[in-house]
Amino acid sequence: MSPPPSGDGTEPADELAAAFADGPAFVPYLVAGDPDYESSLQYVEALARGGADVIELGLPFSEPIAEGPTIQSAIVRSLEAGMSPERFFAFVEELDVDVPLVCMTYYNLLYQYGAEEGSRPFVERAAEAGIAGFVVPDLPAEEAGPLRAACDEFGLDLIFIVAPTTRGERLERTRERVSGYVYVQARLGTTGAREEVSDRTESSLERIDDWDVPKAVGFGIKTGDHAERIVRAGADGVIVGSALVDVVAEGVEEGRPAAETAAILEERATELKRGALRGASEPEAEQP
Amino acid sequence: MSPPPSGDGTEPADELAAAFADGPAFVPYLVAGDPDYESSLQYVEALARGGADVIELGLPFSEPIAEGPTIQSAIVRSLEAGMSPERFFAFVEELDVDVPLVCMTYYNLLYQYGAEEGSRPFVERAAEAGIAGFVVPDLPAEEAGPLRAACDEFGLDLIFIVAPTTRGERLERTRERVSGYVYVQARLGTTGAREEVSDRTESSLERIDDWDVPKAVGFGIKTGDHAERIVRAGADGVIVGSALVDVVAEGVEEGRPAAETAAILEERATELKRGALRGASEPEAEQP
Amino acid sequence: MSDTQFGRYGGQYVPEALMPALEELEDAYERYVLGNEDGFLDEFRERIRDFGGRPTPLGRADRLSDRYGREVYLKREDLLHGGAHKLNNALGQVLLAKYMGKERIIAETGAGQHGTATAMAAAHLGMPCEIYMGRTDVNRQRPNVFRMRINGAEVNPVDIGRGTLKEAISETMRDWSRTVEDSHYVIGSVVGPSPFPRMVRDFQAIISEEAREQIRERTGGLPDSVVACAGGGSNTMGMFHEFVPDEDVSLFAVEAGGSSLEVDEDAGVAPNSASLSTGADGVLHGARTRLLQDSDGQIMESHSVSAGLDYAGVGPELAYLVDEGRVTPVNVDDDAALEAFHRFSTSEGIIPALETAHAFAYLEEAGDELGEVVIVNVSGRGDKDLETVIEETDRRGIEAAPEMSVFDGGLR
Amino acid sequence: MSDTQFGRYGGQYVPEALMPALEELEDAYERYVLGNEDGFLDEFRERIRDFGGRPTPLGRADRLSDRYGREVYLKREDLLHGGAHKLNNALGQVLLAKYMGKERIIAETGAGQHGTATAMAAAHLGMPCEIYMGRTDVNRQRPNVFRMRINGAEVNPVDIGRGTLKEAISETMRDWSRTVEDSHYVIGSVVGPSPFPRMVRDFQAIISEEAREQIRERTGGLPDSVVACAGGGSNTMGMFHEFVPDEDVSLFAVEAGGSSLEVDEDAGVAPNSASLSTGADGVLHGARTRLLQDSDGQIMESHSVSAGLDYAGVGPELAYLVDEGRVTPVNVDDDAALEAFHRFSTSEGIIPALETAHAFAYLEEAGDELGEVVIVNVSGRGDKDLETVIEETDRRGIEAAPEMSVFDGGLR
Ligand SMILES: Cc1ncc(COP(=O)(O)O)c(C=O)c1O
Ligand SMILES: Cc1ncc(COP(=O)(O)O)c(C=O)c1O
Repeated sequence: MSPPPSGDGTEPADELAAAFADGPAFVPYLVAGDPDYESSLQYVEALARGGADVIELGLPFSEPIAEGPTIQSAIVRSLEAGMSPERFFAFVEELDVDVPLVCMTYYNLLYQYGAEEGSRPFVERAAEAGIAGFVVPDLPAEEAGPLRAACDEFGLDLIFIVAPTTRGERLERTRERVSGYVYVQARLGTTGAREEVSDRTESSLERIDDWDVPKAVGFGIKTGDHAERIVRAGADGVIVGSALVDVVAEGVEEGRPAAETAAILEERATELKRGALRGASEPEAEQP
Repeated sequence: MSPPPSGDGTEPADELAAAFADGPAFVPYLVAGDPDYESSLQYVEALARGGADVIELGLPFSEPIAEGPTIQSAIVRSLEAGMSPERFFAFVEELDVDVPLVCMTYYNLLYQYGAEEGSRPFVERAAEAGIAGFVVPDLPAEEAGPLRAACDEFGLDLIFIVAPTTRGERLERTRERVSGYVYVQARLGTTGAREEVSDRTESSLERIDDWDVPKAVGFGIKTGDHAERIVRAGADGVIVGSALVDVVAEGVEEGRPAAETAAILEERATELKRGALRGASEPEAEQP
Repeated sequence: MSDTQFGRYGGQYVPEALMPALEELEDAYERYVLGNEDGFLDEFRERIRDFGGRPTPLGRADRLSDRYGREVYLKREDLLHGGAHKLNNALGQVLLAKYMGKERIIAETGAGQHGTATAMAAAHLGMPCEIYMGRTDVNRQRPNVFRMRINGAEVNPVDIGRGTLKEAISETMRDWSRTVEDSHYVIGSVVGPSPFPRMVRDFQAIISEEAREQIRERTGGLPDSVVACAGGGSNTMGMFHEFVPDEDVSLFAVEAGGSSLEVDEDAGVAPNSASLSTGADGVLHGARTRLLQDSDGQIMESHSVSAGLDYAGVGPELAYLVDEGRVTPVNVDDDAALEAFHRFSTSEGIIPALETAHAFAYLEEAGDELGEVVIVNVSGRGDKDLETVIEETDRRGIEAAPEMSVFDGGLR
Repeated sequence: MSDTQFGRYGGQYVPEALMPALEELEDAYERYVLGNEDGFLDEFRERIRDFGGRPTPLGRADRLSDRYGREVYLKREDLLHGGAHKLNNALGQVLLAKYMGKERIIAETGAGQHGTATAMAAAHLGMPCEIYMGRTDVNRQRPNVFRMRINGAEVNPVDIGRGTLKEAISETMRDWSRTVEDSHYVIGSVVGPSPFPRMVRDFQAIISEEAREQIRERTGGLPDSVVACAGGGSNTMGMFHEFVPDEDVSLFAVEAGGSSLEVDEDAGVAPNSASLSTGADGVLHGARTRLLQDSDGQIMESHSVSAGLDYAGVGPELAYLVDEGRVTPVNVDDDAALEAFHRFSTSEGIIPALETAHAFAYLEEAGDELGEVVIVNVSGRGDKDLETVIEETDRRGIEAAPEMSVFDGGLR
């Protein structure tokens, strides 16, 4: 087994590193199977067409303690439509997209999968399906030993979240274990689109300034303008979830054909990606 | 002041003694002012016509703890029609009857009457109105000192109740203070007409066999047959309340003219009086 | 018969049929309660500890102490099993009835606290039990009706009059007149014919026995004043009794001022239950005491937002101590009691019974007479009063009361 | 990090944002609770005595002892202020939050007992407080909602999922993720991420500290068995903790068997809450423990007639003690619990919480394994459950339940 890839850049898995290589990455998130398997396939593909560099795919868990109301509802829709780990892998295999896919789910689903105890069977199957890495919001670095080992075994990345409250030793522990990219949580709280970008983003980015993994910022990003400011603040990528899930929810509420919702998602993705690019291309206004 | 008349026959007040003198006495009870002042006058007069030897007139008190539901309702009717101690005396004065009247009420009304403290003013006024005596169900012999004194002062009788539970010393204490007649409570409980005459009547009468005051039995007597059996058991009189109050209540319920109710009361009184007389005239079947 | 009286109050004004039962009870009281015959008192003390939860604590009310600039201590009868001081008496009497060989327990109840306590004591000791309760009280104290039924007691609603405590007592006396040979009437306060007022006081006096010890441990001395609400006066006498000889300790009995101290003679209604403050001498329910009555002597319908204080009479010993100047009667109105209920709940984390809230309302109104160290008797907890408080608070627009919009479709 | 675990259970499976708060809490727990820094523990013991009413008694259940031919003793946590064991923990944590300089208290609640206890502790200590409660529970535990509001706490109904405890915990964690810097999350049982399970157990262990002393005073020895109901397991661990080293004392954790031990995988519903008896290893609400889950790892909707047991998980230490063979998990169904509720109420004069009724139902089912001397933890009183019990009793035709026809126009 190779030594674990880390925040210092030792052997990051290729796929995700590549996605961040040429300028700021746009990392959209949707719940797989929301509101149903078929529509969801179209939606994810629309994000890819809209310029996604990485896509985070939520595998729904019944107790999503890190999610705000928007994603909670999406999870309920997906579960009610029959999403399960098995179907998730089928979904990933059926997807016709060219960008790396990250599976975002809670630890119990990884843990329960397969006959064998622990998360290894899940990782093995995910690797086979073509998943590039994981985000597990209820798995802090301290508890991640077994999963980190399984990811290493199968060549997958394990992304950790750095919160506004993460400091000191905990920052170091995360740095040692992270790979692919680090998910910088822009504010305290749960996921959900906001009107304003948080002040705490910059100071969070500063604290991990010297990490070698790309830094993607999420939690509350809604518009191209947000994306622009986040990138200007130093992010290597922007993660956008609830703002896109909102489009799916609207589609459900208004009974829109899936193709139409897919078109809106593509458009929204394009705008967000453009915002991110603007943040990188123009010189910063108040640059010292 | 003369010494108190007692169960041993020392100086009973004349009126009541006389009423029991010629054979068994019939002692009906009604609540004065039930259901209204005018009707009630007619009803009491009807009882006299029907053969009453003494009439017990209830002066209604708001907390009649010794009464069953029949008389409680009569008390409510009378109070709602405006009965009060003052009106009660007017009522007594207005009554056109030739038999002695006994006032049956609770101690607080006696106690509160008039400017002076204690029961003396009430007794004075009652004497003036022509009342012959009192029954006060919540005043046992132990608490009756002041009232006994006032009755002696104004020449009124004070009737006490002997219950099935009254024995020993308590019996003696009552015997010392009673005058007019002794009210023998036929059974435990509150007032109210019953279908059966209680077995306990005989044993109660036996216990006071040697008392010199007349023994009138009450509580639950309803028919001429009851009256007959009570007298046969050794009573000098029968007290009938609820069975007559029931007639008044029926009249109210069915909207009968007062005269009609009065006629029924007279008839019922006649029957009861006849029953009592039968009990005295014929020899007892199982006489030893 | 001066041992049935307190000064000119007290006595035995009951139907003849009950007199022998009172003699029997007097005898049993002397032998078992005063004389500890057959170890009665030991068993009582053990059961009130292990079943009842005695001793109850004396705790400092930190935030009220700050508010009033005095040391306010709370005697926590709300922590007694059943949720009020009532069990001290109910357990004592049911146990006594057992020693006397009685086979059935009857009792009246107003707020339902005494009925609940009696039902619990009767279940605990395996005695059948029937409770009389005015229809109005049945409907305004539902949780307590549930509790009595669940403890296996019969609950007999009384439809007479306004259907509150006064009517329930009268009706229980009627039952007792019928069943006196094998039933014991567990009267719920320091009222009724002798020996009830003395006996109930003795069972409740455990409150002040403990509190007097506890305050000495806490402060090294006696309190300047002791405050308790007064309906019939059993928590009051229980809280006062051991302090009566301590002449420097002021005793305040807080009555329910209801909506007004004026009476409506014509309607026969006193919109309060302040018999010590506004009543006159009379005889009710077996005793001579202070009563709310009209000039004829008819008993008035009393009123209080708190069912447990809603009574036209008061214990004869309390009337006597007021006449003697030893106890100061005061009163607070319904609104003040509701405000105190909320103030106390939010600032101390203890929800008092509405009865008890009257005692706290007095703290707000009182001045220097309370002195520096005050003990308030928390006679019971307010669980039974929640619906009433919410409705009345809303109706009257009481300040500082919480909103109740969390339920689907509002409150009901 | 083995000190966050009990065998393979426990741990800290929470969002990164909360990890620093858990570290801070761990530090505070060690200093104040374990180390009595600044006299924390002294203040806690004093307040749980004077405000909470400790010690609670250990009493003999005379009629149950006869019924079962064993000595049955009752540890009376129902007499603790608030009406359940919950205050031991709530007061401890709110006080700790104060020592830590936190300014706001949040908590979840199922039956409402923990919410009530937390609201009371927060009011007592002057801390603002918000409680999350599933919508279903809000509607089936109304009196407790009233009590929380009256103590000044905000109550936030949670509309997600079936709206019970599981959803309320998730939602409180979400609040905490947002407010972690100045809020303390007072978790209500021995569940959640480390150090909560240990810390809550330590606050609750006062139950067994007292009970162990008390039973020795009463019987001169230790009991043969100790019985407690288990939802999250806080009354359970509190009652067991000091007996764990006493190997001759059998420990029985009684879970809610609901309507059946079979699960409906398709509907995602387990009609019970018996995670120790029927659950499997997994991770929920911050800890690895035994869970009701489907084969994918989705958490099931649990069920119990008793809201306080209606939870899909259980404390990790309890799961560990079961694996080790030290604690025996058993379960009883809804009907048995309701029957035990009525049996216990009418025969002992104590109305137990529906949660507690499960422990008594086990006495009825158990055989010789209980031995001669049994202590049952009366974890709470049933006032909060009256409406539920009456409805469910009626619906199921439970025998020996009292009739409720005393109200005008029937029950509602
Ligand atoms: C809690 C509480 N306090 C006080 C009272 C008033 O009764 P007493 O004055 O006899 O203590 C009651 C009566 O029900 C009560 O429940
Ligand atoms: C009275 C009572 N007992 C038991 C429980 C179950 O919780 P735990 O298992 O944590 O003691 C609850 C929970 O609300 C409760 O209120």
